[in-house]
Amino acid sequence: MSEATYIAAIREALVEEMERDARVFCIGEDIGHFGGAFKATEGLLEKFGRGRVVDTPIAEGLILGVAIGAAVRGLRPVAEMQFADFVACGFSQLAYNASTFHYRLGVSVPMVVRLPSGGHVGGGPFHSKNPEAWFTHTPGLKVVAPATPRDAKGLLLSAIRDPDPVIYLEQKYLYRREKDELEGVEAIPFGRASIAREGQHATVVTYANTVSMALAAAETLAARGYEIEVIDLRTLVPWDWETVVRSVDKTGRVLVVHEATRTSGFGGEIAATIADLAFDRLDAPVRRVAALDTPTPAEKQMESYVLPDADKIEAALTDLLLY
Amino acid sequence: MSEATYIAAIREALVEEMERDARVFCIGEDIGHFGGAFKATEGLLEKFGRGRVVDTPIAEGLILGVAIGAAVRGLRPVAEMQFADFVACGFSQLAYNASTFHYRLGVSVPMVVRLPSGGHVGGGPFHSKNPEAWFTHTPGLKVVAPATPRDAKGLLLSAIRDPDPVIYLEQKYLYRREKDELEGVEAIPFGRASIAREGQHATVVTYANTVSMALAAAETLAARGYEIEVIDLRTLVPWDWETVVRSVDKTGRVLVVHEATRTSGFGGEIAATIADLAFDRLDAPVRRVAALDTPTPAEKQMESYVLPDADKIEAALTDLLLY
Amino acid sequence: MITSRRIERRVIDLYRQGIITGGCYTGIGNEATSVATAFPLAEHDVLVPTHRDMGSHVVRGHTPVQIMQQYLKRATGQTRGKDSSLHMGREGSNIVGMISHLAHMAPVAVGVALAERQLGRNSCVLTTVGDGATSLGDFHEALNFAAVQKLPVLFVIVNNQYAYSTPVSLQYACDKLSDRAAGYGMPGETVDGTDAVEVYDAARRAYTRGRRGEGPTLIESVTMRARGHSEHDDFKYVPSDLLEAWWRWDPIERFERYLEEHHVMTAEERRSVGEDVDHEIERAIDIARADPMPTPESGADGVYRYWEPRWTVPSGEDWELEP
Amino acid sequence: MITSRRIERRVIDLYRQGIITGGCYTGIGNEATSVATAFPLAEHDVLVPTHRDMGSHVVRGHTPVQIMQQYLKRATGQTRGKDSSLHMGREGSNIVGMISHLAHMAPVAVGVALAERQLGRNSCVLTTVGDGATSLGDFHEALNFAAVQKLPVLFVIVNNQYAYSTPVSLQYACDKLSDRAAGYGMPGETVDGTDAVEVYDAARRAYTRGRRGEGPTLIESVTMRARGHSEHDDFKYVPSDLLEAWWRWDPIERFERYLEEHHVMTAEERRSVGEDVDHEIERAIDIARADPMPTPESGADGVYRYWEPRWTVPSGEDWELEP
Ligand SMILES: Cc1ncc(C[n+]2csc(CCOP(=O)(O)OP(=O)(O)O)c2C)c(N)n1
Ligand SMILES: Cc1ncc(C[n+]2csc(CCOP(=O)(O)OP(=O)(O)O)c2C)c(N)n1
Ligand SMILES: [Mg+2]
Ligand SMILES: [Mg+2]
Repeated sequence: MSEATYIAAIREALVEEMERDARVFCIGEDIGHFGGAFKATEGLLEKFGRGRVVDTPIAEGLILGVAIGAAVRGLRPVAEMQFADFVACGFSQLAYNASTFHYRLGVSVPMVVRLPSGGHVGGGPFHSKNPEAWFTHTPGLKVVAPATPRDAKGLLLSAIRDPDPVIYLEQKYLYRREKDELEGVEAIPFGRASIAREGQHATVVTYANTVSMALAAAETLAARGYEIEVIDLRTLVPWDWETVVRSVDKTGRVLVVHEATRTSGFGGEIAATIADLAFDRLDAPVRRVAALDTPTPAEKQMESYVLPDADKIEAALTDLLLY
Repeated sequence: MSEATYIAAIREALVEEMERDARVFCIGEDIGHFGGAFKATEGLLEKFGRGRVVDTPIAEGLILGVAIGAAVRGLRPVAEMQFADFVACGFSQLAYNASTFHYRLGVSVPMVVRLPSGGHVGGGPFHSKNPEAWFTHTPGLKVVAPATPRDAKGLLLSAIRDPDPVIYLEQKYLYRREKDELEGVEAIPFGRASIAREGQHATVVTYANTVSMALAAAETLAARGYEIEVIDLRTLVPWDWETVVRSVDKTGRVLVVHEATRTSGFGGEIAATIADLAFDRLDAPVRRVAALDTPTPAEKQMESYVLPDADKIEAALTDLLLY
Repeated sequence: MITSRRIERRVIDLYRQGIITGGCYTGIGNEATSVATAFPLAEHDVLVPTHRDMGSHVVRGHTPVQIMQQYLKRATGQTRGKDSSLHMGREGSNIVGMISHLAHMAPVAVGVALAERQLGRNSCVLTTVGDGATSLGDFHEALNFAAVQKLPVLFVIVNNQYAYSTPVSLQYACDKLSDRAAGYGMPGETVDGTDAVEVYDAARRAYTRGRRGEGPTLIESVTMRARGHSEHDDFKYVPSDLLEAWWRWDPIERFERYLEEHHVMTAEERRSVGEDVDHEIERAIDIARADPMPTPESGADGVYRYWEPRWTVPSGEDWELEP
Repeated sequence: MITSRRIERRVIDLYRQGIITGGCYTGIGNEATSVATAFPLAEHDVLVPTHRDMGSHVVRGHTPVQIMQQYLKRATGQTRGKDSSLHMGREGSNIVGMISHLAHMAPVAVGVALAERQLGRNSCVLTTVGDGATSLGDFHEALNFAAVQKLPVLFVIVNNQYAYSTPVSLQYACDKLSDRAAGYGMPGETVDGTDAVEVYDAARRAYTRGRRGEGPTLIESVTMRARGHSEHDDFKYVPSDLLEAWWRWDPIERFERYLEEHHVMTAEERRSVGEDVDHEIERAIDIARADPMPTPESGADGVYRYWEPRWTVPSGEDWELEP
């Protein structure tokens, strides 16, 4: 049995769902013969034909609008943005059209928007976005953010099957970093965090890119005698507050980590919620580690300075443990 | 000396700045002869001519892009969106172009985007948005949200003079509700909250529409012997955390209130920050009152159910005071 | 046409009486276009209308009762008070409900056509925009992609001389808006939008082409917006002689003359039809007014098609961890 | 042209050696258009270029040293490592720096022209997009408004047959992209983009019209992208005979033949110019390589033109309330 990368897992989920359900199709820029900028759709055109792998002109608002139109007619479009950054060009279709359809008219909009997100790849200010907070603040959208190849596959299966519009944040940084055995991966229900590492001294709540960084920090701290629990939320709307509160019951200390910029990021929501729900159980303030409030600089060392990493997580945890 | 409404205060600030500084001009849909959907620019075309009151086709991305172009050439555009909701159509120009210009190239982008925001006016899902969290999460933009006619004028003066792009959230609900004496209103520096009411039992941190609701709730609670401090942040990026922390020093209890939907709203940022910075000074969890996580329904009673109001603030404060 | 006109006359009455609230846009002056473009659609064809298309709603089977339930924001209305006016189109119908953001339904219409083709149905799609909405990029993106994909979409531009207060001279600089068709590689035609027969013929040609696989068509239908943008608007900006001149081209009177001249219907027969229609409308108003209003709480319903209760994050006092 | 070509050849070398990182887009094949459209610009005219416009950057005075400092992400580069490649254009220059989001500079160019007019300068503006970027709504919005306002903007479409992997047949369905001009009410022309003289003449005509107040012009310049989208791209999707055929139309060779035939420059003179250029480029590379890298910390600088330290919200352990 072979292991697969994160991007291969995405492709595998697409293929399986397209084989299983004739309503599923892909739409985006350069996704046909070329297989997409990151090769997520490689070979799909040959396999499924032009009707189900639809190459579009460069127009993100169009792609999203077309996906909405197809979804309300009963198809299950999976739209690819070439980079998450470009979803900003079609923002209104998600923020007002896809997200309100069911609310207004009871019409289901089963679409998925795949967003190659995140930094640590030298992408600079226009190819590094972590846009989750734009969508977590938009009722009517669901938002998922897998951190491992297995979750990438399992969450994409569920996203495609979900009757609501799902924003699927995939991490360019993770595309080819690690491999998982994908055998037996099923659709992963939304709203269930996974405990990536157990511990009793402090809890890290995170998702996507920063999960592996948090695990690395936990590893280092383990050598110093601290057991850190790392919770990978996996889905942000809905998010699994229960698992987090349970963990805080045990640890009394929480660090929230994400790669998106700090101010008004989704970490604020998590931290505010936990600080409220677990007020009596906290031995220290809920802290956050996130990117500095800047665009993402292109030069690698500047980028590292601005983005979170294992060292910064470790430092923040150390502070927290000594509080 | 006459009193002026919130919308008149906006108009007055525009006129004064346009008279003072020939670089200032207005751009938007229906802002010329018609004077704008809400009449903020009434009479300006006649006064300043077509060169400085620029009616555009319906294209929000265009308006914002043109404003950016004019701003980098040294003018000071004030762009009007007909409703805040439609800024979503030009989101990428703000999220990526205006906000990164100075960071990338050291080029100043002195523009203001006026966003008629908010609910309680029966506007339904497409004319009721409180979009601040889209922008507070975008480094490079400043965000202001006046709650009174005086602040509407003073903050618009500063916004126009500011060398950075400023998102100016104005509240439709407040346009014609209350009047202030505008005599002597000067530019209000960003990052300075105003204490709308002093008190020692609990602090409400809020801005825009919900300031008057919080004051009403405070009034009711005063009759029951509780003195509530109401802090009107006035500007969100930057925001005046110091004034809030100082207040918490005194009260030990904080309620964060805004009209935008709750999840991932700017209230999460405020609550998370206060719960961290004031951890030792809090006698109760930092709570939030915000809109339910839904689009804004059109029918009035449904809208009232979904949005915050004085009663809901009072109920949450009561909970908090008894905690 | 007559149903459309008479419903809208009553809508205006009800608006003036404060029984209908919110924006009140009518298609008075536009009936020939709205009705005659929808008339040749087959049952399985799909309508993606805009805010002045009462005519096509009626043609496609929305009854006066349904329309009044919607306008009166009754619990029995299609959007159950969540949205208003012509934002109609429930699941399973061949009408896709619009959002307010102009031109945003154009890409959706293209998506519908794409889906219909994929589903093996040879359906045509009719979608309309105003002269103002042509300025939005979304419209451009939709036309272009429909042409590339040779999809059977009829794009109708209702050029009624104004977009809110903005005359066409500030909206675009070409001679005819159908001049844009060549730039997309599709046929374009400008028709007299007050002449139902001319519009009908043009629309039928477009559908025939579409069904033959020859792709989309652009029709500019020239008419006049006979009233203000919304009923609150006194439309002083429209020169009165222009308006007067226009009334001589009232599409309904023209069509009545046509019917008479061609001996299709006598004045007597028309009177009797008119009476039936009026009767039906009054009945519809009575039914709708007797229908219950939606409950306030229902404002929070239906944001998602699928949502588990445990996914909702608790706020405030009362919550327990599930066992 | 020769400077542009030779710089880019060296950029490719440096990219292959890993000295230049990130996306590596070149304008090889596009020199005639980029140079000849910029050549007739007056000093005070403004250039709003795109990602393959090395040619116009050079014409407008960006030196090889500046270019190499930028590409090598040096502290001395225009964006100081924050952004990369041709995203150049500092304050005070008559070049406006681009963002990656395609077509987003088109409305900005229109805004520049509007500002120049308002400032009483009779400046023309040159802006370019690719065939792919024409599909974005932003381009449409910009053309339309420039025409309405009769602004002296030259819009150049560099039709180089591909947008990333997407051939023009999937991008649009019209014959010539200049066919779109009529739909905006502006003149349009398709020129041979490999013939510098033809391009130059067309551009000059456009500027003359612009200066006379006759408004914008659309030029489609047909050429070929001689390399992959970015240097990592093997462009297998381009049929090899197409590429080979194209090299016979290399704009530089054509122009050299022209110079020779018209006795402007002998082969000998060209060789000597070429040597000077090469020498200058090598010197520039040496200078840039010797220049310091930006400090990591500078990645957080300059997000705003004006920001007070007290506005920054503290995070983590160390903070004190100001007295
Ligand atoms: C994106 C967007 N911007 C602005 C508006 C506000 N608005 C609603 S209708 C309208 C005028 C539309 O004019 P037109 O397209 O000509 O249609 P008409 O009302 O004349 O039929 C405007 C500006 C909107 N709904 N959407
Ligand atoms: C809005 C947006 N979508 C997608 C991209 C990714 N992208 C960068 S260049 C490019 C192709 C551009 O093609 P074209 O406009 O023809 O210019 P060319 O590169 O061929 O000169 C794409 C798709 C982008 N930069 N911006
Ligand atoms: Mg109109
Ligand atoms: Mg190209």
